[in-house]
Amino acid sequence: MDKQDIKSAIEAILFASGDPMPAARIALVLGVGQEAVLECAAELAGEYESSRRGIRLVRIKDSLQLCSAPEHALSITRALERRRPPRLTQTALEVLAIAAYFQPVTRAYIERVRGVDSSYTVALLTERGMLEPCGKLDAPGRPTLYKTTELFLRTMGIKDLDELPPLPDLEGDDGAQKLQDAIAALSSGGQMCIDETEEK
Amino acid sequence: MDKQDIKSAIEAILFASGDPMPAARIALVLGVGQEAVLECAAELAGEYESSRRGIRLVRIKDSLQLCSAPEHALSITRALERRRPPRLTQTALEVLAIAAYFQPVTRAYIERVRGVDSSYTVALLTERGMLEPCGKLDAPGRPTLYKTTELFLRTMGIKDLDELPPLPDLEGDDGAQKLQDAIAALSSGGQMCIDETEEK
Amino acid sequence: MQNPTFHLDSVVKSKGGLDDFDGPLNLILMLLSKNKIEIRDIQISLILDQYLEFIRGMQELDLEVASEFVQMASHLTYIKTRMLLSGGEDVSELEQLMDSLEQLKCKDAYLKIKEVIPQFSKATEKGLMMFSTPGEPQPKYGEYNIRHEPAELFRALAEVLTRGGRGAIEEPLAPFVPQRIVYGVREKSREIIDYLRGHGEVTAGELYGACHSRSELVAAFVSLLELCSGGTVTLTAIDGDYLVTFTGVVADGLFENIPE
Repeated sequence: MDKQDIKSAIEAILFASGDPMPAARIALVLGVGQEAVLECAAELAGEYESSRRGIRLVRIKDSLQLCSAPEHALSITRALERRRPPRLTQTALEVLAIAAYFQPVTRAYIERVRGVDSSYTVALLTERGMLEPCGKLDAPGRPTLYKTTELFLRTMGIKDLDELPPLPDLEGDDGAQKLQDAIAALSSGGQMCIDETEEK
Repeated sequence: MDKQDIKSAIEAILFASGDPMPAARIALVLGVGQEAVLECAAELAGEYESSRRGIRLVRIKDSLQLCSAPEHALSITRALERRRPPRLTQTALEVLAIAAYFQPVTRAYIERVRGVDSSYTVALLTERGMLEPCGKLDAPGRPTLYKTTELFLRTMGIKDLDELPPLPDLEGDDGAQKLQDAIAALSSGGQMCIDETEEK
Repeated sequence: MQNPTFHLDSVVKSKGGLDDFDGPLNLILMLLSKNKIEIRDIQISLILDQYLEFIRGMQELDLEVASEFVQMASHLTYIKTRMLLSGGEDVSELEQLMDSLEQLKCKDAYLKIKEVIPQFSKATEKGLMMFSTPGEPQPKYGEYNIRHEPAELFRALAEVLTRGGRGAIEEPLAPFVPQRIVYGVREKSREIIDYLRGHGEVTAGELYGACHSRSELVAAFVSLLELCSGGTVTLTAIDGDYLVTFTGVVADGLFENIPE
């Protein structure tokens, strides 16, 4: 099976599937290695972009999926008489971000961080396939745990959670070290204030 | 809008649609003439073929549709296969037996022999590729005639219908007894397994 | 020192300025709240060592600073002891502290989340514009791959024959060629009239019982209705069945008026 065959088969399988398909499964079916599939998929994705094609190939974790090119979104929604997918609201983005960085999370945790009721947004995002239940917390009431989905990764344009933008460290240095320093400062009889400890 | 833009948009729209889409509709959405759409679609279809792509663009009257390339059908089936079909039920075996020995048969004929409604089973066996339509009976209502398929032969471990053991004469009241005798004879002939039948 | 009091409220409230501390305890709370260290992980022995050292060397120190450390160390020791000894009961003050810490951590998490929201917003804007395809319909099942013996076909046929299915027994697979099977209402009406000419009457149950297929049954039922409305037969209720009696009247064009 040469590269062109593999690319062609990947395209056909992904088109027929519609949903993300694990590269391992494609590899198994085609009788080639998973690495070869991922490599061909990456080449294919590059070709789609460079030849200004109407479709895109995205990788989500170790799965592959075909999507329409974003620049044709308006034409597609018009042709299919679909509603334009609503932009994610500030609230939705916050809920998603909390779930993304701290998952798995309960609704109560999201509400605690945000300080406001978020049940509607959690339900909405679950319905839109951005969040999904992933078990129950072993705590009174056994609340549902949520995590973000593959669709979320695709929507963010990343293939894995570790590609999320890093959360800023608002203080920017090591707390445990700071505690040590503080104690050391105390031992030597120095004043306690953050400027001083940071200078050390 | 240059040709490449139109092609790209056609690809994106047909991709997102999945179903056939009238060229006129695409033309309207893109603000170009229907002829231009059809011309670009024809070029696109040619490119798919010549570059050995995994998808094909087909024109059905004045509608366009994307589909997977037929040469990848087997890979697609394997990749998307979810479940193994369950074992044939008694009902299914009855219908298959009647069809196998008396084909081509109509659904009504099967029902008459079995004495019960068999429409569901006939439809199911057709869907699973055990029965296939093979024309219409020249009678009022022009009912569909069915025959058994190659898959059925494989399931029975034979290459040709002739290899099925001959059906005893079932006329008269002792038809059932004759069948029992035939079954006993078949059973005493040893286990039926792929190797033995293939030796015959 | 014998009875340390933990002024929780003032500690929590004083978090307004994150970059400044009222004392060591505040610093520790801040660090805990930053998720940098867990209160459970604090090494009490380390603090205790230094605590005892401080007590020993107190005279030489600036008492004001030393007392802050002593306060902090003793509170931590107190908290830790309560945690180790409590076994779950009556830890309201501790719970309150943990709760406050949790709240601080949440507040901090929220601040961080807020920082990345613009990036999320930008990233998803493009992502939301990408659509998937519904995919091509696939058969629900893969190809059948279980082997069957021809004897199973015979067994299935034997089952049909012995089931007592009327169609099978009374008309034992005789016409092994496809034939016209769909029953017409006109045809059935003629059959019924012929029968009634010979027998005069029959119950509806007997008529239905003689039917071999579903389509014949439907034809018989519709025929009875047609013949009844045409005045050819009368129906009389008897014992939960209907007696069909021939009136002898066969109107002109009766069959032509019956829909096929």
